[in-house]
Amino acid sequence: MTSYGRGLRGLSVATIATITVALALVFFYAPLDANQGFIQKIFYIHVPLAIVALCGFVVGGLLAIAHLRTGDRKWDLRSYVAIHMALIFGVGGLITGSIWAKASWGHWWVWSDPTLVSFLIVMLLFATYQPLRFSIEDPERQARYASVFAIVAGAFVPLNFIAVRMAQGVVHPRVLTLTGGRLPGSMGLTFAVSLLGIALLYATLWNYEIAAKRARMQLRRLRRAALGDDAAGALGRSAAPS
Amino acid sequence: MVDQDQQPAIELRGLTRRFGERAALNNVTVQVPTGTTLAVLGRNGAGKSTLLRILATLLRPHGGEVSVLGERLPQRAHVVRSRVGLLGHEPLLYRDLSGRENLHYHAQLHCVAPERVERLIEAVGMGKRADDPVRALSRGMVQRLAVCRAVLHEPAVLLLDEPRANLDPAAVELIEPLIGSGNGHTRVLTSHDPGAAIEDADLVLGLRDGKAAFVRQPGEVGAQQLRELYG
Amino acid sequence: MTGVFAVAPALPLHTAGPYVAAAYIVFVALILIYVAIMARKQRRTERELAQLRRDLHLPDQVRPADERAPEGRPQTELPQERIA
Amino acid sequence: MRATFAVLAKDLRLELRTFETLPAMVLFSLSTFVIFHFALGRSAVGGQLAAGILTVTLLFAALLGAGRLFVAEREQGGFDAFLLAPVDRTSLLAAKAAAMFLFLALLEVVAVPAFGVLLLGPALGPRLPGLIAVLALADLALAVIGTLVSAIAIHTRARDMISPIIGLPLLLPALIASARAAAPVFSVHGSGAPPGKWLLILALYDVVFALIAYAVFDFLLED
Repeated sequence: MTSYGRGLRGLSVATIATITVALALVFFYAPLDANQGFIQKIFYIHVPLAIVALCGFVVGGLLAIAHLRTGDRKWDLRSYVAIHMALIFGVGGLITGSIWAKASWGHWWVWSDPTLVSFLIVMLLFATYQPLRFSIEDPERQARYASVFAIVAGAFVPLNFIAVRMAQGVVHPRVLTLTGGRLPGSMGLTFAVSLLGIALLYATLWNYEIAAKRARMQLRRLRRAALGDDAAGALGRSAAPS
Repeated sequence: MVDQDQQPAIELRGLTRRFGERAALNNVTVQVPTGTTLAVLGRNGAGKSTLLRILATLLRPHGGEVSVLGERLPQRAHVVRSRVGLLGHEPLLYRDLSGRENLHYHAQLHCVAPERVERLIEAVGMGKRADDPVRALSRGMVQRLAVCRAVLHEPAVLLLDEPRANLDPAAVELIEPLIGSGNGHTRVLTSHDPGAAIEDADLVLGLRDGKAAFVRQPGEVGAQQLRELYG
Repeated sequence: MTGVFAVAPALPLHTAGPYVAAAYIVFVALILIYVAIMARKQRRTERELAQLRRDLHLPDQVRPADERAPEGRPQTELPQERIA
Repeated sequence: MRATFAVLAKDLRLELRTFETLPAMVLFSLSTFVIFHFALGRSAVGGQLAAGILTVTLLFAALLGAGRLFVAEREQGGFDAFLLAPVDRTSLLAAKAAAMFLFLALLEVVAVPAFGVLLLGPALGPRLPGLIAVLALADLALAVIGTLVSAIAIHTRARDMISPIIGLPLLLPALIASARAAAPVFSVHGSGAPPGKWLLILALYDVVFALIAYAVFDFLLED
């Protein structure tokens, strides 16, 4: 084996084990919610997905800072994959949140819920990340501009949440408050394990994606070295770092 | 400050610059002594303009060492910027402003006294048309204004990309004192016309696909070398 | 659990069940789609690797046993070994 | 500072020669008011609705103007000319944001009275001081984000599309804050002062993004 995806096996095993335990806890251990009943089980998948997605966006911004500081394009690749994976997790968070809203409140979408609304805004902003990259041909400029975007958008995440939360009443099921206490211990444990599972999944897929991208880049480089510039073929317009 | 008589004005060692995966300049090494002229020859896309843009601090080098007037690039770009003048394909003038307004704008950016703008406008024979918007001027007049812009801050190093393009002989005569070889500038020059460029030069660099094909004295550049470059 | 939970009554299991199932299915489906896309990219990488090997005239000996030759290309009759 | 003023003066002079940006922003705003009149089927609006219409119109007009902000620099070599000068690169950001702020202020000098005449139910006069406070902070946000987004978009192929799709979500918190702040000002039952909470958020937003723009702008110019 080459160095691609070093440590990926251990991470994968840990992820699968944690998610299995989390699912078992969700369905066989955590008590039924007194008010919401069975439907509250969505909480254990929806909230971790959303939290991990938001953290992924912010991490993408931090990695972008490293890229601009060092000028090393590997940081751009990492930032790109962080945001790319966060977008996928975010879509999961939005859909599961929408399902929960439908079950609890009878509507697929609820504007009065600031967390849902700010999450949508963040998703709308980060959804422009790929079109922006795609629209810049020179790979170096692409990397640089994408990093600038990632930093600005990463800082936008917390600010946006403050603004939207203040704009609306607090409606979101505040199962997990900062002060804690409201969540019964068994539910808290289940939620913590679920969050850990989703975070590990994010880390695994992030590593996997990086390994795959690096392998492809290496392949291109080999083609160039072995067969000359022309053999490598024209670099297709791409949103991904190359 | 390093003594410039000792040190070459421009020193490139293994200069490399890539655009994406393509190397526009590949391991170019050349030294240009102070006060002399380097002519850069090569086909379109050979890397001539890239070389000039790197020396003008508009592009960063990706590999090798570049120093201009003893200052390393890109680290000391802010120092180099005030001492080099670039005359490129684009005049770098706003079409909707007059020549005078354009030059005063550049004078402000470069901390140059406004009187110098007026002197230069007179020197290139643009006194009568200096208040017309640039878009109304002929290519030759625009080029004359662009020359003024390039030498506005009295740079020690001149980077000239086809300086005589679009100029009739009379206009060439006018700009010659500003950018010609007789006034002590260190110059890097490219030209469509290899013959004229070689005549003007103290040293000739031939570029082919971003690599230095040769660095020779003008007298040693014969038909065979030119065939190598353009053939 | 106060606030909205108070106004949103607990749904009976047979109503709530499909929603919960849907949410978890969305999660699984996203992962599966992701894996499918990655698998396709992986196949493309493998194909390009094989192409490079052919271009370099290397013996085709490190091909996974189960890989079929791309259409229109003759399959060489070399011993096939799995990647170590 | 010297360079900032030089670039700003140049930009204003260019605008004075071409009249490319400001008249377009004004016309766009007036047309939008007419469109809102027909789309909503209302001849007079007040309160939150009035605040929303005004802020949305200004937001779109700002994005329209931001799209033109760097066009002359790109098409006529202004970027290179600026980069060749031994000046601080963030002075370009400062100058462009200042130009954008001035354009917005001038736009509002025309558009706000027009809004008062065409759509606003309650009288505009007594509401002006509160409105000016809100608009000044909102303009700052529009100028900073507009400049930043425009600088990002100018080197992309689809720049006319990139700048609004990035700019709109990025400006949403500013829009929320300014619309909420302006709502009591336009209240039908006597004018209220803009709530300090929203002005504070707007100011916070201005400061944070001005600092971020200052930190990242260099990287948009470097080659």
